[in-house]
Amino acid sequence: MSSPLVQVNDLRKFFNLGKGNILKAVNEISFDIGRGETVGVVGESGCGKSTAGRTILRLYEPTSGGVTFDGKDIYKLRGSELKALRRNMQMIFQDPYASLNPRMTVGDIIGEALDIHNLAGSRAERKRKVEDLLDLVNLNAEHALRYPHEFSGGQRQRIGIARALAVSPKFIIADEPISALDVSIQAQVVNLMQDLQRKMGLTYLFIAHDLSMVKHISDRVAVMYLGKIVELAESSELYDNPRHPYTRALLSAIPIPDPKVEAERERVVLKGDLPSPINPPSGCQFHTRCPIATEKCKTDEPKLVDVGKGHFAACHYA
Amino acid sequence: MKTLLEVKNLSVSFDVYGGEVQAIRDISFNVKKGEAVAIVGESGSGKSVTAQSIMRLNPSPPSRIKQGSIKFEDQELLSLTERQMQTVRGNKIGMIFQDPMTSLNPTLTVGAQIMEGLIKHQNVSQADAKARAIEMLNLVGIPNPEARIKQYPHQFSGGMRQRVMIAIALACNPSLLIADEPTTALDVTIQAQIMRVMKDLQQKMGTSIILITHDLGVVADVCDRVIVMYAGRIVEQGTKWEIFSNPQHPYTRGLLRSLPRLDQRKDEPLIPIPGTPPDLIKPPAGCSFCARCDEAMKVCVDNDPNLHAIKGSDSHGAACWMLHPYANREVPV
Amino acid sequence: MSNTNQSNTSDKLRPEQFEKLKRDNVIKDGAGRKSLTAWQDIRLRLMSNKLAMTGFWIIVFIAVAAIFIPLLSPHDHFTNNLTNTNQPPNATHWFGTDDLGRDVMERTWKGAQISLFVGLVAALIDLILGIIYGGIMGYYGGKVDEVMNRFAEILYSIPYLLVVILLLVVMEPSLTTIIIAMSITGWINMAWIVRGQIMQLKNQEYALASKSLGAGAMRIIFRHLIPNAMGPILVTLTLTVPNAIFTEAFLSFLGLGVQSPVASWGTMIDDGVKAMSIFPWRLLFPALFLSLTIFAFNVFGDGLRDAFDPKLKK
Amino acid sequence: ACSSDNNKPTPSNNGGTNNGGETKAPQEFRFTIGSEPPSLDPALMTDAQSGIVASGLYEGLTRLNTKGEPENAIAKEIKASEDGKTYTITLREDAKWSNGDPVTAHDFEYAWKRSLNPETGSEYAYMLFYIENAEKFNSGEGTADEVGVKATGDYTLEVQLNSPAPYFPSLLAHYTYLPVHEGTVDGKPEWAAEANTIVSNGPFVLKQWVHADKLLLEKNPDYYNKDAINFDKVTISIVEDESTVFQLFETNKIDWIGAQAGSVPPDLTKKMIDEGRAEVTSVASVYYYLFNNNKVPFNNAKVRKAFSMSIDRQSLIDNVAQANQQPAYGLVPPSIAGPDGKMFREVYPDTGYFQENADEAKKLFEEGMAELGLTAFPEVTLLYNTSEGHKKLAEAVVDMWRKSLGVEVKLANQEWGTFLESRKAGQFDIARSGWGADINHPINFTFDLIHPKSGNNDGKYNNPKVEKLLDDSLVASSSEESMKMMAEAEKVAVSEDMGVLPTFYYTTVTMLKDGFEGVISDYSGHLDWVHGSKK
Amino acid sequence: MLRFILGKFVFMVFSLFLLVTATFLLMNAIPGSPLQSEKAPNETVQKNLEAYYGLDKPLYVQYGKYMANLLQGDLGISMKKKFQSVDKMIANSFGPSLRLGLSAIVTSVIVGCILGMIAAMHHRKILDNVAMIIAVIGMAIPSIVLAPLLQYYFAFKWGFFEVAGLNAPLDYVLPTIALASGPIAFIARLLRSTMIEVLNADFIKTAKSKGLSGYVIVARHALRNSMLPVVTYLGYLTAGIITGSVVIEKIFAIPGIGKYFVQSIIDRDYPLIMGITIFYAVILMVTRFLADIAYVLIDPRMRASGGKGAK
Ligand SMILES: Nc1ncnc2c1ncn2[C@@H]1O[C@H](COP(=O)(O)OP(=O)(O)OP(=O)(O)O)[C@@H](O)[C@H]1O
Ligand SMILES: Nc1ncnc2c1ncn2[C@@H]1O[C@H](COP(=O)(O)OP(=O)(O)OP(=O)(O)O)[C@@H](O)[C@H]1O
Ligand SMILES: [Mg+2]
Ligand SMILES: [Mg+2]
Repeated sequence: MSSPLVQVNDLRKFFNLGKGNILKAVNEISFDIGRGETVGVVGESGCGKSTAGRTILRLYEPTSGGVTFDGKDIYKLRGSELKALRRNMQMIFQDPYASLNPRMTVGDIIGEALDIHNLAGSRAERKRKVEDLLDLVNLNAEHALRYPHEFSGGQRQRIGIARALAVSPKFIIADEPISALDVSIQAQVVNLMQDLQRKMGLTYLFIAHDLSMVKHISDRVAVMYLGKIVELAESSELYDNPRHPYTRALLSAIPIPDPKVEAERERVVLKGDLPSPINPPSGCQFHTRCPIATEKCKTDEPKLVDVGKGHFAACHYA
Repeated sequence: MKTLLEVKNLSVSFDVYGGEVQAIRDISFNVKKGEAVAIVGESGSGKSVTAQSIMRLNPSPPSRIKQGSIKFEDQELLSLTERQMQTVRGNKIGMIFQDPMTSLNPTLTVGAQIMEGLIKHQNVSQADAKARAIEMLNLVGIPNPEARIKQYPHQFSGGMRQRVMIAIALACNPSLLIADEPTTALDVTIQAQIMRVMKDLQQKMGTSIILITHDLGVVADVCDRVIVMYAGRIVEQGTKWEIFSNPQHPYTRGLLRSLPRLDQRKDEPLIPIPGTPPDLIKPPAGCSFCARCDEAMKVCVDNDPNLHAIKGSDSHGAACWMLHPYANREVPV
Repeated sequence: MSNTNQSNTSDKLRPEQFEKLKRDNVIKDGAGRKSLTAWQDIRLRLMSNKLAMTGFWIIVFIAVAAIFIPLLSPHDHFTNNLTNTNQPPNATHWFGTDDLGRDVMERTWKGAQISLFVGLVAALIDLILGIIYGGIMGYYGGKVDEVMNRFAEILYSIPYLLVVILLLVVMEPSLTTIIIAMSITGWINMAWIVRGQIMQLKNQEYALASKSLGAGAMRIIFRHLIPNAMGPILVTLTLTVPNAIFTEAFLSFLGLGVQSPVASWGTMIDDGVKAMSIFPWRLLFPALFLSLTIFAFNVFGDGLRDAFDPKLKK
Repeated sequence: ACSSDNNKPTPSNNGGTNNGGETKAPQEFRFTIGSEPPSLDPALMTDAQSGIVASGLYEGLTRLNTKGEPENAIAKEIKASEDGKTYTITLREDAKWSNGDPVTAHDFEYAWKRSLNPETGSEYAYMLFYIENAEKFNSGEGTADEVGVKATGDYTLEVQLNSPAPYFPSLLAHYTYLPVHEGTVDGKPEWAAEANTIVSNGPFVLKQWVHADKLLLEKNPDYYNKDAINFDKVTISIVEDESTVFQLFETNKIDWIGAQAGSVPPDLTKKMIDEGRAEVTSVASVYYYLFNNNKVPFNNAKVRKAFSMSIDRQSLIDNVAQANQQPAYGLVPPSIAGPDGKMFREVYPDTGYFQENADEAKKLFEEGMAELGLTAFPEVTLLYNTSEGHKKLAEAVVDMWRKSLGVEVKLANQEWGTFLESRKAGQFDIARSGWGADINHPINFTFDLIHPKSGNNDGKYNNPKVEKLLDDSLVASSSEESMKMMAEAEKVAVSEDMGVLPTFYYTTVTMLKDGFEGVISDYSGHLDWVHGSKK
Repeated sequence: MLRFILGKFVFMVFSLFLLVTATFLLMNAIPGSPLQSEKAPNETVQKNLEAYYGLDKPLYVQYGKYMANLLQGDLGISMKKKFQSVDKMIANSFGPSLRLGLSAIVTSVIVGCILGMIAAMHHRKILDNVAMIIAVIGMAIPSIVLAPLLQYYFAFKWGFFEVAGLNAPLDYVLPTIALASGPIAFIARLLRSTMIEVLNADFIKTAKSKGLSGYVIVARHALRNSMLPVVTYLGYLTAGIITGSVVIEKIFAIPGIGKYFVQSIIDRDYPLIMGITIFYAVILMVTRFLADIAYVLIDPRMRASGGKGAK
């Protein structure tokens, strides 16, 4: 593999909530994404996956740290350079209901990207391109004239994908793109994303909480917990050999569509909720929910270390 | 087991400018006492409309019940007045919605929201209602419920809000709980907690459940029976064993096939069902899955199949022409 | 499972129908449905709203009358006829005459021209200024918002009359002056409405999506946020038109407005109210048409807002 | 009426009057004024509202009777010297302040000097400038001691005038000449702003003053001439809106309506007069238009005359003003007193000054235009201060000019403050104006309006002949001679030059509830209610 | 919360300062002076007066003096209403305006909310139209027409009420109606539109699924959540209404502060103009501050953010 397409170095994104409350949504994360690679990110709601994604895309300004894209520090770009970057990096959003402007027709939503970057010479070309994109995501050309509210959640998400694809980006951050989709469509979309990746050499950062799908699509998977990466490994390695207790809990929570398996399965159901990222627990942040936590975990913060074969984990007992 | 709910030939349409959306078309099913029935199906297949029709919560206009009957505890719900219907809602049938973030009123305390149904239906005093609310929060596994009932929804996490929703739905000890994708918006770890809570409570209280989901994994864990919907129709129903081990409808089979398995290799592509569900403004004359079906026959184009009973089972049925004697075929397993 | 609940029976079927379909590619869904463009859609919904359409036709009627009646009338709005003052409505003067013997009908419609013009232009200016200012405040938030909002707040708390009288000195009384006077603080309300809406909407993912596509602030504000804030904006706007018509009357009264012998509805009402008990027609006609206009603008605006809102789609 | 007032347990003042033991229902008089009196301090009063209230609260040396003639009040005797420049005034000794102190000559001396003191900030101090060295003191150049007023005893006051002023006894009735109570006033400029701090000496005392709302007056039991006073209670409410005032009258909430104190709504005036319910009284005020004498085209006398002659004043009065005003062909209103106990206008009628005549006007207009070398009439604007009444008149006048001269005069109105400033600065072509009298004398109208040095000659009319006549009139040997010169000046200014355009002499329209008597409008149109009574 | 209040307070003082300065300059830029009168005053007298009121001094000296007095809470003495202190004039006239204003606000909130609620609950049905027509008619008849009409018919002709004044509770009826008709319509429409949206929210479905009746749902669940825009509007409306309406006060002869304001400008009564402007601004700021607090009370989510999101 040549030099990584995206490098994330010690990235932090804190939200100042006022009155001295700092929400550490993303806290010192570092990883690379190689060209054509898919890196999956999993973790519970609120652990900072979306924030990380958005900061990497520079939809948010970072608190500290850096992200390079193709060797360029994206936080230093201005004006037209930034606009050019936008064509290279795209996002598919999490919420199919909030990510489409309810006042715009589907055609305009998808066509907007074409307008911004002047990718369509004429109205007819724009229309054709929009229709092609709709086709790409298995929607009908006539849908271009409809409004988002006329679509089911799944259909809406595909519109969002079409919008991201409109500028033919190199790198796409897919923020839980399929969690709102039907299983039958999920497979279509995932296959579609994989096809596109092959055809266009796309690089993905694939955020999800559906571990089975993440595993399927990703080359490597990062597990996040409270703004930090707790485990990062090749996907099969991670699934076969999870080292962090949180990863183990996540894996065991996946429902399996087979009554026989389900009936026999031993589950690790975690107690409690995700702690608040405003005042995260001391030491290992996971110790409040960890089935194997010890006194040490309450005070000492484990580092993300290589436990062999490029498998990183942040646990004293990994 | 006694039948608790019997839905017969129900059709519901929405009148929109473009025409009539035939959201559910002529569906029939029943739910027995203490049973957990799952309704699975694609987005837009009519699951929520079905659920809301039972509660008569579909906004009207634009919705319209075209035909059918919904019998609940031998009472015809469709002929009740709105006022009578209010005594059923929340009291005999509880409901949980998909998005815990928006389904609680942000301006009322959680306690007030649990108590109001109790006060309305069970004629209990404020104090008793409060005690019951605390008890319910305890049951759904919210620690420190005495303090929590005074808090507002925004002070709760998503999983906890969904527990609160469960507490609200079950507060009056209803005989039927309709959960419309209760875990879709939640994390896997929380999802597991919520499903466990629901299962426990169902067993403790003997409540029947209609669980709407598109996650077949959840179904496998929790339910007794599964109803598969497609484009406003029921295409297959049966026990979860029958559905998972012996799916008869090409759609059901497709669904199961399209799921990634943990043991699947990365270069091994998923097998999706091609296409998308039909537009319900103009549903196809024949089998609605026909357009996406690999095994479609000429008959499927113009003729809508009946629910055919599957040999050897009185609970399993599928609406597919392949089960017709003329089709005369081997069922691929 | 035995309940065969679907009506068509298999009796009429023939075995040869159970032959496998051959097809090359998958048929797409949704074919054939006629979709409407955004404007067609809004128009359709608007047109189905009877009240709104009543309002619309009243506005059309008044606009047409304001244009044509002064052209066609045999009277003019300024010639006095001191021997024919305060005549009740009659065959020559359908709306009667005023205290200088002038034709009230002619003056009413001449006044309509002025009032409508002022109302529309002022509303337009408020809309434009309000959207720009409020849009920027709401979108950028933080310090920008702080400073701009403070400025608006301070401007808003300077008594209007003071500003107006100052203007009166600086500028010649005329329609332009009126419109400027009204616009000085008129836009603030609109700006606040817009700001509030934008603040709510700017964190919506569709705005972020547009940003990630490289859209600039203006595009996000005007293509995404403002259209979604259209409901409250329209409601405010429908209020601005009648408000402007009244402010015009008030300003004319202060001497900043249209000059006699031209009258606007406001000045005619002001005049007519005093004679209400004995010459009611002098109040009745301008007040009636003014009220009708305001009524019409309001119901039409409401209808428009409903039509703009896809969520309320029938 | 005797004080049968049960609120006031002052037994010492009971009885001893001609209708002693008889008890009557307390008499109440209620009326409205359009705005709150700005001040009830005689030194600071400037307006009609204050004057109307003050006339009940204070008693000066003289009081004007119903005919506008001065009658002794606190003064027992007023003696003028031979040269008419020294007045010796003897005061009555039974007058008391409302706090019980006697009213003495010192109070008058103190009050006048106080008004003149520049530190008092009295706007009407100039009303006292007839007194020797008064202006000097007021301008800060002289001292109080030099001012020609001195209490030579507790009850004698000696006044030195600059020049003989035969109307001095009338002046003494003006509110600037009212006395104040030194102990109350000294060092307390705010003494007259509240009811409970006012010490007065008039027929009534101020019981209550609810600012912006109403004033409650009660009969003063200590008033020296209380028998002549019939009202026990007077309620003056502040109501601005004319229709409201009218409705209050019609619903029996007030007893009187009139100008300066709420007036009959203009559109109702004609009806009320026709029905005989309203009374019309002439008023010493004139309504006129100023020509800008320095500006084309009104620097031409013929054009000015043409404009004046093309106005049909009677039609204006009948159809627009509608209050039986009198057409004005001169400047001095008919209610102003003239020589020999006659009215000024009786002796010097204005009817011959000029004739309205549209044809003549047209001719003059063309001649004037030719003289000016104009072919087209320039753009001309008539400026008036914002008011419904002025607007109506202006519209009508402009229409008359349009019809008879074929000229289009634009209208412009300005809010009062701005209007005054424009007018004073000469920024107008034609401007509305009105002028009322401070004292009952033609000097008010001649000197002020047409003397080139007058600060009120905003049209800058300037004719040396007029100037000389007016200057001479001030030092004329006799009052008759003086008035003659004034009449002459007026005639020149109007008849020859048409320096200003008179339209009509004001009237006031009043309505009074049945049963009231002695409630009248004085020569200047102000309400005089003090001696009124109710049957 | 304390910091929030403190911050607001600092801003209030700052903007008051700007406002005072701006008003001072604007006021002095207007032609005419408090000493003007139709009769050209004698020159001597004119000079005395200018000296007396300090108007002969340069503007910055006047300004400095005014500010110095203001800091000591002294608004000065009216130049037209001689020796009435401005604070007292404001205090006295605020009473009637406040009472009438509050009555109008309460009326408009109650009636406006009821109409809006009815309309929203029956969206697109007959009652919606009826409620909206009532509301819009209220707005379509301007108060300069409505107030005299009410006065003429209800007080003068039929004698149900007094023509003028505010002496008995009944006297409030007509001016309140005249003052409230516009706000009623506005609130009704505002509430209707937000409530229609709120009624589509998920938590309303939850409430329905509990079996609550339509009215309970609206009253308990929808109303509060729809009130925020109304509260914002009230923040501004209140200041406007309780500081008096020129027209209504004039017609019903109410000794309120609204009348003073116009008169003070026409009179160029500098201290009074300043005093009323400051007063108005303070009231405006206070009502807006109260609206912010009301926000927090209505929407508990605001509590966490200390009212930050409140407009
Ligand atoms: N704009 C913001 N201002 C303040 N806090 C924010 C903001 N955006 C996100 N957060 C907080 O940052 C944390 C991380 O949020 P983020 O959306 O990145 O989580 P996530 O992992 O994407 O969760 P989900 O699975 O629900 O999408 C959360 O606690 C969230 O409340
Ligand atoms: N209010 C409505 N107006 C118009 N059409 C509606 C309305 N509600 C539902 N529909 C239509 O009815 C059909 C069935 O919708 P339903 O919500 O039951 O789907 P679902 O199975 O619950 O899907 P999902 O998994 O996305 O929740 C869809 O085609 C939808 O477009
Ligand atoms: Mg996220
Ligand atoms: Mg659904």
